Amino acid sequence: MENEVLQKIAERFPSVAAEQAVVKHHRIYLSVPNELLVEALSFCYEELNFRHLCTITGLDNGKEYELLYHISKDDGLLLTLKRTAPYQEPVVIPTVLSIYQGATFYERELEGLLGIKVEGLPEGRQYPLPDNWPQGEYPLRKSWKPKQAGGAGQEASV
Amino acid sequence: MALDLFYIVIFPGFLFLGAISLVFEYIDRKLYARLQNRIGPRWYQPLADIIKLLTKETIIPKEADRRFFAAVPMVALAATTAAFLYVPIWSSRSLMPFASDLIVVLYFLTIPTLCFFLAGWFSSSLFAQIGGVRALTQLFAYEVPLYMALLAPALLAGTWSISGITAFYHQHPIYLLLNIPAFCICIISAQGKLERVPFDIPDAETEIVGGTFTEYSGRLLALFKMTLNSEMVVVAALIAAIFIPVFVQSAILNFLLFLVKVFVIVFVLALMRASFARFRIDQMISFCWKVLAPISLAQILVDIIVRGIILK
Amino acid sequence: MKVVDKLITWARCKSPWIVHFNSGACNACDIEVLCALTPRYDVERFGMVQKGSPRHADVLVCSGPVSLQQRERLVTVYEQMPEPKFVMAVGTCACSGGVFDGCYCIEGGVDQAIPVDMYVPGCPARPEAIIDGVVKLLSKLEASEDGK
Amino acid sequence: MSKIMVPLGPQHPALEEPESFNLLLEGERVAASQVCIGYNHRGMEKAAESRTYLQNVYLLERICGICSHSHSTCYVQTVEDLAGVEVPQRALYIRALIGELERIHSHMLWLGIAGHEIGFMTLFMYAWKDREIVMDILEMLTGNRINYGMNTLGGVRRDVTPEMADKIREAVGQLQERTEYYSRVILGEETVYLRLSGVGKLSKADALRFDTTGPVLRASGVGRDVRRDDPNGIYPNLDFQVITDDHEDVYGRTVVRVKELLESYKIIRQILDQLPDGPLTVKVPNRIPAGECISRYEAPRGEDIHYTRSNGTDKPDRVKVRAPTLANSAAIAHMLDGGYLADVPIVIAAIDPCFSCTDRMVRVTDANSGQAQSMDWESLRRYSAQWYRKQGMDFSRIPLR
Repeated sequence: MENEVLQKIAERFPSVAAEQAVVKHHRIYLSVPNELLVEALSFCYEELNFRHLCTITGLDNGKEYELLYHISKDDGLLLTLKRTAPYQEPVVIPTVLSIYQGATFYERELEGLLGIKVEGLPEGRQYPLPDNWPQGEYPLRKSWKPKQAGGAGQEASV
Repeated sequence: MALDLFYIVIFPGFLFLGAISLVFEYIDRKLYARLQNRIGPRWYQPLADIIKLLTKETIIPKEADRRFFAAVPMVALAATTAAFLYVPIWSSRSLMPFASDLIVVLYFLTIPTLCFFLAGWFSSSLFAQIGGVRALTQLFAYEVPLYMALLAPALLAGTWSISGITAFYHQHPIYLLLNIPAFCICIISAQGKLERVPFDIPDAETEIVGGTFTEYSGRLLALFKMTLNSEMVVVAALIAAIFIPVFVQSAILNFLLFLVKVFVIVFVLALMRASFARFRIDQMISFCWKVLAPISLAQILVDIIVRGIILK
Repeated sequence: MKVVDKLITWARCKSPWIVHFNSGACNACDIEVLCALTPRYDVERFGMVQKGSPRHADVLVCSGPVSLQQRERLVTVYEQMPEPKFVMAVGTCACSGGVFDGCYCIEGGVDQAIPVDMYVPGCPARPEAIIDGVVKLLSKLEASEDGK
Repeated sequence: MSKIMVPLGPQHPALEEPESFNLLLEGERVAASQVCIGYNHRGMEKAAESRTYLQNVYLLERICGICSHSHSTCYVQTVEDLAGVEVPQRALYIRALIGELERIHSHMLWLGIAGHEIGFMTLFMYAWKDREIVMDILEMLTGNRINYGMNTLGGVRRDVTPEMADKIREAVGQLQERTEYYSRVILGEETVYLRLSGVGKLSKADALRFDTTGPVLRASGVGRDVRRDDPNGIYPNLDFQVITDDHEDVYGRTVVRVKELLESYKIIRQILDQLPDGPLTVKVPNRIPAGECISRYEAPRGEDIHYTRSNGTDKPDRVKVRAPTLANSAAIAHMLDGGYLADVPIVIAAIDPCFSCTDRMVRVTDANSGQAQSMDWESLRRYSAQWYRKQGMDFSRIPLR
């Protein structure tokens, strides 16, 4: 099941390094070239029936940002498509709202916590940080260190 | 003069009404708790609540109209107490009967509701204002059948005086049977009226009608709480006086009878919440709007006809 | 006047109305506070009633650590309450920040924002503990009024 | 009537789940609504990066007090997978047992809250009274009523003795009886049906489009359940049904939850019958090899997702949590549009937004004057109850045994 899906993606997108994918039971972790990501998601949605976007994970691995789109289909297969974004202000990625309409909050979270600008995301309140949060502070970046006084900021003694 | 003062302040006026309304609040809350499988409050709970509220700080919001904000609860309580003076307690005559006291009592009973509306209005908080308007709207839905049902027996008796009505039915007890529909309507719409004074959530009177009282605290809140409790007693006493005019010679026995009658009505009101089960939505809607009001109208018609033909 | 003072203290002890505020808790303590109202615990036996408006309440029951976003609201609610008023911190997080200590959006315990009269630890505090907390708070009040 | 802007919220607990709503009202109807979430953001994902894997079990358990076991299970699954350890069968069974008990406690709680929101206080009291049966069982098994601390890396911390199993069977019997009673009284009661049906409509297509999950999705006729589709632990060994309903509204969500309670009782009986012997834990190394893992778990509110990235040290590089309510939040605005203000509390409550029972403040702003006023949740609920009472709907008249 897992290999079948991987093969179909490889056939459709020859530039995807399908052999480097990590495959486990019901799980596929696959890196996709940055420019192909939206197209690949669209292909998975339309052709491979990955109709459910579980979530989008954004992370800072110390060298660059990684964006992981976790999509699933009804037989339990969970496909993770990865793209990267370099440390280069401003960091801009396209939205996937045209494919997965439930993505609003996941993309807004990327904007709020990692400072990645999502192009095409409708205007809205920042999420999930407080209203009085200072501009340009993105807590999930590895370079960010908490500097709040009182409770927050100090490393827990545990 | 001194006697009048005694009547107004102590018995059957302010103090007595206050005390008895606390007792009935306790009965109501306890019954409600028992219906919910809980133990419920202790007997002195309403008294402790009132004393505590009276000694708490009273905050008047900056935006509120100070004078009216403070005056409204007093007017409400005064109106309820005044209404009580015209309800018979220890004999078939009330303290100060006069020709049209039934009308006056009904008017007095409308004042608290107007006060709730004004309380919301003078709080100058948008939501309290909306809540006030809704209180007023809702009130009319229940009070129209309630008032019509209370006026029907008066029409039959041919007098607007409570004492007169009582005396009439004392002489012609058979006609009481004629008024049974009106009695039922009264109980149902009084339940509606008192439910709006949230009857269903034991001590949530303070949050009445979506925040009318939200801004009230301390003494002023205590006054409103007393108003709500007293209103229940006055309405029950009024219904008892008009529909169950059973009086004996002894004043003390009459007084005990009064307590029993009010207790029975409060008990029925409380119990009905639990046992009026089979009301489905459509039945309820028809009942409130299509059945209740026409029946009370019909009752009035019947009473007029009976009055015109038989009692001529 | 001694009798009147005694009466007032008695009334205050017998009728603690609570208002519940969640300043960033995980839900557990909130459920347990609510649980105290339900048939098994039934705090109405002791005259405790939950109120929606802080204007009506005597005891502010706080649960959870104070998050940056909620701090201002917590202070407003506290200021809206009429005197005499008391604050109870329910749960370990409300007492000290607990497991959330060190999170960037957390200020710390409730006492970082408003004065606290009674701490009820536990994760979550059991309904029995919450009831006991209120009772202890009231006996504290009674003792201080008597000593006055 | 002029349009009024009613911002609703924001006070709400749980890591991902505090919400507030801006409602544009036209008279009694909601013309437009906007969901704002993120109020009680505590920064747990960042905090998790500075704690060890074992410490994180207890931190993440406190994401939400109602579905704490779901979050900790979901997290330990990722770590166990990364460490490559095989968790003993007995531990998996006990995990599933606690998970199902938690589902019962959560659905019971929801039933009470739903009663509260529609002005049916007696139901609230009854449901919470029966919920105490589950709480006692959970306390007996784990030592705590909520935030059980049952999971640890590589297994569970406490055993289930045969005497406990007997008590659980007995309690499940009682609960089943009560649930069947509720299902008769509530689902059979026409007032409840009329009050809840057609409210918060979410068609099947919309439910899929907005990526909803859990009972919300299943009440729109989509049988998606992680326990069956992507089972973890011992769920493949169990026989149970995925409950769906075609009402597509709040009534459907109630039906799904009540029926899921009955399925949970079935599952618990099977778990107790099948419970194998064996150890409770295996050793998990402090340092987890580098890698990544995503895990899913069917929490009472829907699909819970945890993603863990390890870098070879004793602390994770990134922990990502997607709580079920976040997935359902996007659909709320759609469900509210066109409905009545009086229905707003029950529609929001119907997604079971990790409901803390605190009052959430509501700000009412007059669009013309810009005047703002606070309105708390209780007031709105009360308003709603009265609005319906005016329509002749009063639940306080329904007697419960």
